[in-house]
Amino acid sequence: MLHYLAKRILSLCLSLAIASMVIFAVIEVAPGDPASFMLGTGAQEDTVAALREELGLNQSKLSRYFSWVTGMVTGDFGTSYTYRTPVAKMVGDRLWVSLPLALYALILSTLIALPAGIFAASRRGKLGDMSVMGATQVGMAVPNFWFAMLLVLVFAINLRWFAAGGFIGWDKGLWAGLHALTLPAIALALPQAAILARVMRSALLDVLNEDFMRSARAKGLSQGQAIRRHGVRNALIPVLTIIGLQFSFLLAGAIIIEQVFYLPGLGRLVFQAISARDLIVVESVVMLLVFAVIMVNFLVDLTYALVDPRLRRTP
Amino acid sequence: KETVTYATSLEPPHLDPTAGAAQAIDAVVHFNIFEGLTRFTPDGAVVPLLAKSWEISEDGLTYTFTLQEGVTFHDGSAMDAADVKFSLDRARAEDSTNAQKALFTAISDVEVTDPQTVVVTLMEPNGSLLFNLAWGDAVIVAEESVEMLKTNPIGTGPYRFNEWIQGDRVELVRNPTYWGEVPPLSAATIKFISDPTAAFAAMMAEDIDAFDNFPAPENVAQFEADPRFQVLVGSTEGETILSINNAQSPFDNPKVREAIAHAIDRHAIIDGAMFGYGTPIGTHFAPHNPAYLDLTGQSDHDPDKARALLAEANLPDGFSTTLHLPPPSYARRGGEIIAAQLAEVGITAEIINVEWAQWLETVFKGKTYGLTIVSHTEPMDIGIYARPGYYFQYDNPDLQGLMNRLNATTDPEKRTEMLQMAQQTIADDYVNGYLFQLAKIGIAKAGLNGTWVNAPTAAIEIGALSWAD
Amino acid sequence: MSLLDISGLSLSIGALPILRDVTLSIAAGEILAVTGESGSGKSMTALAVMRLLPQVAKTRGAIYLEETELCALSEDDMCRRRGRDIGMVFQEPMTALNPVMTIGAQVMETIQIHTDMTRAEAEVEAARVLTRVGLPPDRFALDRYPHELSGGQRQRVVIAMAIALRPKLLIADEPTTALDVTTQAQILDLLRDLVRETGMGLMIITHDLAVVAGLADRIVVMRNGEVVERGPTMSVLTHQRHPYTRMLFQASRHRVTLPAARQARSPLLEVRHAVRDYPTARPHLFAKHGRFRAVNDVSFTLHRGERLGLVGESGCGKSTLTRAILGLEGLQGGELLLNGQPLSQKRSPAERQAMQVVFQDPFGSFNPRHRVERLITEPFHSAADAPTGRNREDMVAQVLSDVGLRPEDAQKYPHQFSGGQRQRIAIARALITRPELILFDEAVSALDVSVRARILDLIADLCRAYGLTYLFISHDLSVVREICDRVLVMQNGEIVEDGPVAQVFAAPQHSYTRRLLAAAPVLPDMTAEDDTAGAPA
Amino acid sequence: MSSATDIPPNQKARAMSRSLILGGMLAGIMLILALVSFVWTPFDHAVMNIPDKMQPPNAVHWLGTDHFGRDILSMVMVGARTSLAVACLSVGIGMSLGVPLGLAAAAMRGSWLDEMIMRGNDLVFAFPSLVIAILITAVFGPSAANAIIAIGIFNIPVFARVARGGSLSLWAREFILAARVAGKSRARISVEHILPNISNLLIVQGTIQFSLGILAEASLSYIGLGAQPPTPSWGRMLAEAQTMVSLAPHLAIVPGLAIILTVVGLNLLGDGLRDRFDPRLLEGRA
Ligand SMILES: Nc1ncnc2c1ncn2[C@@H]1O[C@H](COP(=O)(O)OP(=O)(O)OP(=O)(O)O)[C@@H](O)[C@H]1O
Ligand SMILES: Nc1ncnc2c1ncn2[C@@H]1O[C@H](COP(=O)(O)OP(=O)(O)OP(=O)(O)O)[C@@H](O)[C@H]1O
Ligand SMILES: [Mg+2]
Ligand SMILES: [Mg+2]
Repeated sequence: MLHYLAKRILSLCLSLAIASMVIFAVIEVAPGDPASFMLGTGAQEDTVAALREELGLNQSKLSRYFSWVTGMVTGDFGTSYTYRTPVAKMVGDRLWVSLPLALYALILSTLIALPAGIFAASRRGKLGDMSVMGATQVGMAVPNFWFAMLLVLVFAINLRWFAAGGFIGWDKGLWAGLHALTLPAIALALPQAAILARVMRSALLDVLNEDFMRSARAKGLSQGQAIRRHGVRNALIPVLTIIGLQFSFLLAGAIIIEQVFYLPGLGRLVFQAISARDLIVVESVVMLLVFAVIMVNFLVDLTYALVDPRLRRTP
Repeated sequence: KETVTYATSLEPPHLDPTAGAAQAIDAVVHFNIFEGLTRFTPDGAVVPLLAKSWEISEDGLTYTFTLQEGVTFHDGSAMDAADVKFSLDRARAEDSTNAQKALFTAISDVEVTDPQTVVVTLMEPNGSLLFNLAWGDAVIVAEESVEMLKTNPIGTGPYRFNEWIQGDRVELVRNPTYWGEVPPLSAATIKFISDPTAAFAAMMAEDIDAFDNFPAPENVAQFEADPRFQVLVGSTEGETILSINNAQSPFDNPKVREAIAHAIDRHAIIDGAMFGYGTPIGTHFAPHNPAYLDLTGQSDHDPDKARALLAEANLPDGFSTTLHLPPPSYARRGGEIIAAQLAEVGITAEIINVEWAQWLETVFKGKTYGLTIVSHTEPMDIGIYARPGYYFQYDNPDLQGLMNRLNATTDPEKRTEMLQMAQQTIADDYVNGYLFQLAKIGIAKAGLNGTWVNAPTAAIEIGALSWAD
Repeated sequence: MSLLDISGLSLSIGALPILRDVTLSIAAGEILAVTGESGSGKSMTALAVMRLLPQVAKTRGAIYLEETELCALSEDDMCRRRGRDIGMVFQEPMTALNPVMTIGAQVMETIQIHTDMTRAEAEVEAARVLTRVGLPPDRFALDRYPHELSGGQRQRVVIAMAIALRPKLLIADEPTTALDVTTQAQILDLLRDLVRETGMGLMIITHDLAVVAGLADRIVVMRNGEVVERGPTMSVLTHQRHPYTRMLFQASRHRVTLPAARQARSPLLEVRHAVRDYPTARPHLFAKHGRFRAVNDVSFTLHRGERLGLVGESGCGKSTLTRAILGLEGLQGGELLLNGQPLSQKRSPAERQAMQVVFQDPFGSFNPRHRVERLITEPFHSAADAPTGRNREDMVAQVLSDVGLRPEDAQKYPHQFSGGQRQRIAIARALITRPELILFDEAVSALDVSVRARILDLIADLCRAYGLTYLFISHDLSVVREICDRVLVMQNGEIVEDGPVAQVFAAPQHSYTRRLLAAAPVLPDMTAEDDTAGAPA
Repeated sequence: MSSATDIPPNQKARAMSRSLILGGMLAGIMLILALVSFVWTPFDHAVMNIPDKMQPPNAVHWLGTDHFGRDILSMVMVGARTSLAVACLSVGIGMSLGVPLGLAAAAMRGSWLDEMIMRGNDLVFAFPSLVIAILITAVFGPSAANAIIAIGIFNIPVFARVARGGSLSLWAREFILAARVAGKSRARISVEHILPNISNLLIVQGTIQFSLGILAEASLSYIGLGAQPPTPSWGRMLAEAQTMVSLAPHLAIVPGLAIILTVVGLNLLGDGLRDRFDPRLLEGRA
């Protein structure tokens, strides 16, 4: 196990190093100068030059790369060009929206998807299966921003159960915070739930064909009991993999939903930073997201061992 | 109700109006947190603010400002003449990062005679100094707090900075020790919603009380029909134009530019892109300004004439060019319509959608473009036509001379005459395609009084707001 | 009144009839063997008793367990009977257990579903049952997972699950097919003892007549979903009234007449001190890989014209050795010589053509997308003098008729053939280059007895026609005995015995060989007219 | 092998052909619309008629007009072209680069090449795809071509993984051993034996990526980074309709339905193909 961990961590560091180079390279070729963006159309050449100097944009690319990377390693993510606040603080603030939103959406999608998948699998080929599968087909096909738009129209504008967007902050209480994140979480969760339900169903169906399910039936378990006691846990590995992937997607991929609901999350931060050419923010946040994805996948790998004793063996 | 939630499209990058592009920062802080020596009224006039009064010398070179008494900054320190000198000197310094440094180039010296009096000396007479000092870039700041202004703005205004949730909102609270009349509302939240759909939803769901300049004109009819809301349509200082790269072939031929002017149907653009909101203009000047000349007839929609002009310019089959479009919907939608209209007379304009940063880089700085659409929102900015290096690359020594004389002129009537001459010149030269004056579409809940109808500057003046009950 | 009574059971899936009017019965304490070729409906009969048939299956007829008509029970009632009154053991011990549950929990589950024992009581009971099947908790803790046990041990757990509540009837569907001979013998002993102890009825399904002979009280022979013969074991074995039964017996006891070896005594293939290691996981990060020695210092010589057999139980390294000889994997030590010339890892086209192989799986040995012609000419790939055009067609036609197929078959796809025909195609592919040496890796293990007999005959015929030299690898002793002159016995990667077939089978020297021979079930000689056959004393 | 939960093959065949037919029909209709648009559309999709803007569906404009008075049916037809082309080409990029990589990794299983390819895959997977797609299109300018590249890049590891996974099990099969005994090189075996046998997997994955590509294009276009005007695309039509939903719902419903139906169609097609190509059926025995 220790050996496995060490090896994983080594390859993890290597991945991060390569990722940092790729990100830096892509961002460096982006046309657009943060200094002139900040000063707008009225600015004079010398003012822009002064600002470039102040931002350290005149140093060589290589030295900027190294100071960025060494900064990241020591936890100093640099200072945003446009906001002039430490990137770490900005990210910290945004994380308090994005992380709960991702978790909320993930929990919602899991709560919907797993029972739906199990239900469909145990009614394979029957009406119940077909309706669940039909619903998932539509769920996967609906563009999430379109769905979000619909949610706002119905629940915010017409029924006025929820705010149309924005985030009031956790200091107003847990309930108020969750309430504000409900519509975005639903919009995010729906397509994910559809995918997850399908994965759950097909994983279960694969398991249902296994001999040990027949053994379980031969012991006297009913079909439902057999699925619950023997099927679900064995089907969990592909499901866990997808949940891991989804979590990283939800963390980073919520840009559009954050846009629709004007939530101050990480995704929108990157999006704004890209259009403002706030390079350091883009670099650091993308790097962080990559780090998060790699870590989540790592954790998912570790949880496999909890689910499947065959992977628990120490060499 | 004692508070208000006001929304605006753009989030400021930071909160120091003296060190960054004006618009978004001004919207939040100008008149609320920071104040200048003079200020704009909602109808665009310039009136005293921190300067109680002033005297102008005969030759127009010396301005003596007398300051208000008892003014303190939010940190408790007193505002006096030394702060004024510091602020103006800082803005015009060599290493200044003030986005509108040009406003201060006329100043040769700032002197403190006593704590309540400042004398500003000019290099040459400048008729627009008082106007320039009303800009957000000219607000008075204190030396002690200047380092922190970007994140913790400290000014003299009726509201104090409370909190900034980046990406979402800025919160302001009433300044109990304000030197002037204490405003009615105790606190305000300024929210940033750039997405037009989100803006509509937020307004409809009554998450916000007012929207500064609503980004989706197509929704205005719905607000108008709804008794919960009031719609206040006014004008901004934004001349929306189809900028032409005058130095690039074939646009260096005035006939080609004239042809473009006749190919454009302003009404279709205002209708199609702005859903009717916007005033057609025929030159680079705001229609609400008394000096405005209506020259739209000079460039009316006439495709046949446009084709004839192209033929005269030896381009009977038209030509191809690029059309760079920045993000706002007036540009993106208007651009699509213009491309279609140009296609009708044989000009192929390839649409290139760009982010602002890219627009600044390639169009504004790099000048590698054919056509672009942009709204010039600085007030009274016809002077840009006298800058041959400006991105239109229009170089006309006559106009440059005229503008120099204008700057030295203080007599209002003479100024009007000269401004009209300038308007006529650029319209005759068809420097750019003049489309419309950008409307300001304010939406507010019924009962909210004091919102600005027009926008002589980008400020949202919270102090003027109150609720009817 | 017997324990289980099936009368007039018919079963169809869709329009397809699977079982036709099956009638059979089992008394308490009796062992009934159901036998027949693959696909004859043995498993379906068993599943019908368990009422675990595919949902689309339609049944007619009656199944009585003592007084109860099982077909009339509700699903809930049936659930209460399964595991308590009827237990079932399946073929694959590797997959019949839930991999994520401990063996203790799986045995306890049977107990807890049907009784109201507490956890602790159930645990004691599970431990008792596991001890009974030979897995005492002091050596096989209840919290072990299935993957920590060997195949035979897993099959014991499956049996423990099935007998935990002393069911009246135990159904075992091919319980030993996946196991090697020694393990098979142990499991069969266990089942026999259980029947004797508890007086339950046992229905054992198997296609192996030798297993039947040693175990069952009565036999039922099935074919195409029908019972074609039934009766006490001895009587069925001796009389073989139905032609199908007779055919089955003859196939099982088929004698191949192998032509005398044309011993040239010139070495064709020499294996000298061959060693093959597989790397295993590193014990810790900075340690070297561990290694697993699959082939350990193996040496032997194969002479031209000789037919050499290689036997040993699963996992002893037979296939590994084959792959090394074929040059598919390198050796870590030792060397290989062909005609006295060392064979390098990178084989020349001539060396490749000199050696061909026939694999076990008739379904997996062919690219399903290629026609037979293309498949069997593949060994010409690297040949410089590969025949073309007419010549090639003739050659394909010739080799197809050699293996008993028609020349027209060259244009068909593999899925258009039966398992036995496919194995013929595989042999054709191995023959086409006229190799000096053919390797058969379990070439007949996947085939039915009757098909197997015909393939063995084919090999003998080919020996007669072409004087083949081959290495025949199998875990089935009886096959090696028929088709080889000399045999090598392999255990844990080492050759433990080497000698002429007759000598090794008659007087095994090594204890492992003796164990193998003792465990292999044999079909007793029942028919008067055949006097050569018979078990060694 | 028979088990209590198996559906007999013929029943399964019927169930799958239903999704195959429905999916094929939906996807086919969209394809036909796209192809027909090359020769005929009811109106010129680019011609604006601002006085006639936002008309609901009527006898002249069957699906109504948009905010510039353009005919929506014509735009949807031409938009189908864009959406399908973007999705198709990005799948093409993913396949043409990913499949050789996956085949090579499987052929050299356990070697440094395999390790490198797989680590490279993980790395690409670790990048937040939407963010990077936005970055790419923002950097190189928004256009359909850049959207194709951005979406295509993230298809590469998907196909590499599928190709490698499918190949690995084949490499253990005896017919591959037989080919190796005949002396064929790994590259040749990959092309001759492996590729045809994983083509089913690739086709199934291809339809799935195709439908994901359509959604990705819609998302990119929604934030203005997909196809540029005047080229219509479903995503951009949706984006432009955003603020007008409550005024003229058909502006959002029509392109939204076009996306949903196409994606549902492709997914059904993928499901149907997957069942049809079920490896268990393919191997010849259940
Ligand atoms: N789920 C199923 N659907 C349709 N036909 C099936 C199914 N399962 C089995 N069959 C068919 O039923 C027949 C009998 O199968 P069964 O499994 O009982 O044979 P068997 O005698 O046990 O063979 P084997 O020795 O190979 O296990 C076969 O022809 C088989 O193809
Ligand atoms: N690629 C491999 N890596 C590690 N170990 C292996 C590998 N291939 C085989 N082995 C191990 O080598 C040993 C011999 O395997 P081999 O396949 O030669 O057995 P076999 O005698 O052919 O058995 P069977 O009769 O089941 O085919 C086994 O213990 C197996 O687990
Ligand atoms: Mg069977
Ligand atoms: Mg083997």
